Amino acid sequence: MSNEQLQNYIKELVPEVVFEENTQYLVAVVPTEKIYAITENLKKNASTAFDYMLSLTGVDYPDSYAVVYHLESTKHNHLIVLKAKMDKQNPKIDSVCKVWPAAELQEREVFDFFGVHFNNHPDLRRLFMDEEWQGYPLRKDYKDEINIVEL
Amino acid sequence: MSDSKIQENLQKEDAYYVNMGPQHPSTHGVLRLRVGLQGEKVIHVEPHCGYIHRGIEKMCEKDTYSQIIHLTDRLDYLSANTNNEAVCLLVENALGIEVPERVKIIRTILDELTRLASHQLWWSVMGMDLGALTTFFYGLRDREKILDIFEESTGGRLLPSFNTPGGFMHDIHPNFVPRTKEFLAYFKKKLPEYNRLLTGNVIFQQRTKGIGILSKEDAIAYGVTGPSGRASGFACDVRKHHPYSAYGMVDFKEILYTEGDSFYRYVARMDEMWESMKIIEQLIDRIEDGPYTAKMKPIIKLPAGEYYQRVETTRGEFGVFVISTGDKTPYRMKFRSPNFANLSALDYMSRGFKIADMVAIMSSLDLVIPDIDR
Amino acid sequence: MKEIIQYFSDVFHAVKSLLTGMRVTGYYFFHHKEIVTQEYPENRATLKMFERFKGEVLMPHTESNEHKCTGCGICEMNCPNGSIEILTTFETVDGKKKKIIDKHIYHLSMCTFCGLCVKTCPSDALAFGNDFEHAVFDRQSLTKVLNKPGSTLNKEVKE
Amino acid sequence: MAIDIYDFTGMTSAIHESLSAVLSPAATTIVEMTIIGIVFILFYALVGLFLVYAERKVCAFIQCRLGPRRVGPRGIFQTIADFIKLLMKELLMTKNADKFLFNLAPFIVIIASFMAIGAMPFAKGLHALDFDIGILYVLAVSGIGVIGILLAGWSSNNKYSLIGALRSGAQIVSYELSVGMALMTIIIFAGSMQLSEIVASQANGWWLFKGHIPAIIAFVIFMIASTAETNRGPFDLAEAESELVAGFHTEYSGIKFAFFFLAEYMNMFVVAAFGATVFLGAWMPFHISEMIPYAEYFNMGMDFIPGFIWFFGKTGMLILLMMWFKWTFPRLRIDQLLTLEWKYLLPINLVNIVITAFFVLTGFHF
Amino acid sequence: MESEGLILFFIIGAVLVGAAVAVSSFAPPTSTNPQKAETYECGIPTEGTSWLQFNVGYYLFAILFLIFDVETVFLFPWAVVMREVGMVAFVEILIFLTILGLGLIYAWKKQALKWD
Repeated sequence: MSNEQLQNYIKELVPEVVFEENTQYLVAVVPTEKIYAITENLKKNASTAFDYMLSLTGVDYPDSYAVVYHLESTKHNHLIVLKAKMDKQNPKIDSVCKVWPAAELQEREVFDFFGVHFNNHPDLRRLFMDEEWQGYPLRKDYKDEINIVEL
Repeated sequence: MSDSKIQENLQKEDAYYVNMGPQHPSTHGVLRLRVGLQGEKVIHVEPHCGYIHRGIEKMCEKDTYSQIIHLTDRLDYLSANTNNEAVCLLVENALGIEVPERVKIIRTILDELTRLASHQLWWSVMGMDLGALTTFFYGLRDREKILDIFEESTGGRLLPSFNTPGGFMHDIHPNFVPRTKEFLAYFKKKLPEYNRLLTGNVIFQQRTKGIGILSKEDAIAYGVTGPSGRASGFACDVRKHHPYSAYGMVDFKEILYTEGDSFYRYVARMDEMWESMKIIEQLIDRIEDGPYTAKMKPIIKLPAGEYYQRVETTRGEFGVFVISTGDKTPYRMKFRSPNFANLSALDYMSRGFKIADMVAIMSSLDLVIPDIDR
Repeated sequence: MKEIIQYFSDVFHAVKSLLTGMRVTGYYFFHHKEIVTQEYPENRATLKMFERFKGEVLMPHTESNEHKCTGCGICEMNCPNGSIEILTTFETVDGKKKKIIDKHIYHLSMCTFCGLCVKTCPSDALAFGNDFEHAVFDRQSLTKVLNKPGSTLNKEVKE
Repeated sequence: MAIDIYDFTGMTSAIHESLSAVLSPAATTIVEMTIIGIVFILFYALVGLFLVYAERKVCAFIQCRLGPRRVGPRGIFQTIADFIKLLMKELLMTKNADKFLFNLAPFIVIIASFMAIGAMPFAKGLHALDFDIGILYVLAVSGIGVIGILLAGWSSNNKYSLIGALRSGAQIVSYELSVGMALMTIIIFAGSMQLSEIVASQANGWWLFKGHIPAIIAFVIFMIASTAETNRGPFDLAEAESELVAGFHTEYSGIKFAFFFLAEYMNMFVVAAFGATVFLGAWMPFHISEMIPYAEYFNMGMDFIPGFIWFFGKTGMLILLMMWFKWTFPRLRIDQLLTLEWKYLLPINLVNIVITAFFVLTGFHF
Repeated sequence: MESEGLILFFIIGAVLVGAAVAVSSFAPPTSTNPQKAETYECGIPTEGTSWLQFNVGYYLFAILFLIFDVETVFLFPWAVVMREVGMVAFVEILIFLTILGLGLIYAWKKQALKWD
């Protein structure tokens, strides 16, 4: 599918979706509460078949936290970027582990660094930091006087 | 709960847990695996990462793009040059800079040399993990020659930090071409020896064939890329499907197998070494005189936006994701590391096999721990 | 019957593959010319590093104890780890106050040999040295002052 | 026939007679025992030190390295330096270990190898323990060593050690059979289990050559099985360092570790010496058939070489072979190890015994 | 010099180890640290007991070994006298080994030799 066809397909699937302009790949900002349904559909549907998740990234935007999914189809060779934004007070999103098992560790990483809570995740614990670690290091407002040395 | 789930939980209760790592000879670094065993049988593997987590992504947020290069060296230290290149390509693409063809060719040659060196080390260590200690020395002996090439041209053996946005730090050494040719001639004689010593060995084959089978669907779902993914039939070679640098100019084969067991992950890497040599041979005579870098501003500022650059490192697809606000430092930088995705499949692959097989599976995945922890 | 033939051919191939491997190792056992290791501390006299080897950052001085560092601070700014600190003083030449280098402090313990300081130096005052034997008992002694005491700025360097 | 120009029988009996001339029989025995004890301790230490050095050199040459070179000329004193270092290391014990068994294990391992070494015929007349069931004795005593390994693994209270110990148990239990059966072919040929008689029966040719194909098969099986019995690579599953860190001796430190290490080498010596005795005629020189012209001169030349040199030469060759195995092959997995024994070595061995018996019956051997 | 020799070798073995351990228990410098007495499990405190129940796979082989080892004991005396007794011994052992071999084949077919 070309980017336009993809755009139309997703627009049909979820009317609320917003597409960013002038981007490298097709970027769709999707409603957070529907992320599981959308991803599942995108994977199962034979005409999209996004079976390969390149990366799952957490981002701390000035106004919101976001999870960015880079998806590729090995069958059709098209690539799409999904973006789900959450408010800063209580970041919560559905886990996509059931769609791509690769997401399990990556979601743990995002939880570890951004404090984004993934619903239905089988084992949501800190991955890199200690279990007792306070705070979420990759947030922009994270302060650590001991370990982060400002040059 | 489904029946299989109950069964699994019962097994977990029955199991006893052994920690492999952080200080263990076969984890090649400081990865901790909590292995649930029943007798010798592995029923559950739980990776615990973070023992060498250095917060590189956080550090990148306050470094300029030229400074980030030296951090990417330290992700997957065995494909340092390729990691450097990923950031450089991202910056060049974002700024719309066309680098000279000479730079592209040299980058590709260095990439393939890195790949060869890394595969040699992997071969050495794979043999060692299976108990054949001699392979370790043979592999390192040959790798030394590549490191010499790197040292002579870039000044660094393992971590060259040679690429910069636009080109290179400085020009390659005049000895680069003859030395590389000499190495190729040498290694073509040594690679069959590897096969005689290890590949054909009946014990080795028994230890790896049919062990840790990963189907194509699972490989894609877990995002297992690189030779490990291609041994399962997952056509994921970025060099082939999204050519960068000079890969569009050369003819090479994407190694694909469908068996997906430890042995074919091994064979895929061995075949890749031949392909790498083929690529270098095609390019080595095409290095012409010319500038070693494109014209760059002293301070690089990426236009605001989000960029993603993928390259093929030795272990799979390496991705750099940058969100720029137009500043000289990135707003957010994320590295999609191949080892992290490969590690996630380890539990699935090693269930039901023996503890010795788990070691074989792990070394056939060729994990580099700093790349996982970042 | 077929199974029995298979059984013995398995044994035969197994033994053959083992002997092939033993031939490789046996070859090296008898050919001592193939030995590649060096006896490191003893071969110091003959050990030669490649000229570009990044062992440490140096500031080359001429015979008349002149260096090229103007104290501009570009290397300090470019260093990703803060391994370089530049302390400047003022010197009065011809009645004009002029900024010159006082101490070019280099923390070898923090250096990652990325080469940015050498590359970006506008007056080529820095270079890489080949020395790699940096082991010391005291971490403090890895902090070095690169400009030698009493050294002056080379006249040829433009401000 | 071997000419007895290097017969030690005279020497030993002379010592015995001169001692009993001045001492009472009981005192004579005690003095003799002391002499034998001191000689064997020295011999044991010397062989141990040499083997460790040899292994390091052999593996270095195989791996394109130089090996130890610093201590003494060509590093020959390296193992002595290592021994002193290990002696000066603190002995550690984990707090959960079974203290008595933990300390007992190195004793058992060393004593087992010591008792086996006593039965080796080093040269004519140099044979400390010559039982009429010599082969059975060596088999039995070398089997005791595994108890030490099992105890060491179990008493450490460490999971790696336990897995290693149990692996070693399964391994020895299996390979003991093959060693015994491989030796049985030679017992059938020689018609005796006394080591001195087996050696004597090889005066005009070693069983490896005299015994035809069955003896060669038995020899190959013996080498494989005994390598496995000594826990050496490629059968070093009990201490598989890539899986179990150090297996059964993970928790041992200092001199206690050194004894496990030493026992492995001494067991290797025992096995090689045993193989040399049974298959290659111990101190019997190499003779060629009288049919070949000038054979008698060649044979006389061979006789001129002292018996103990023959013995140590043969043993050394077998040890080299075992080292060569170790530094070439990857390690087997536990189930493959047992498959090799039960599906390959054991059936082949059973058939081989029948063939041997048939050969002996028909006189179809030299 | 038969049974007393056995005792002798037993004693010298014990003396060698005992002496070395004795020297090593007072000669080296010591330092006390509770960490040193921890069980080694790659730097992580071990979970649960290490004296645990183990897979039955090992025991099956131990039983098989027992069977075959007893047979070997029968074979050794036969092997010694084989040459003297002649044909009778050969036929007898043929029958004996056939039964033994059938037992092995039975175990093989029953997957008893397959490790799980």
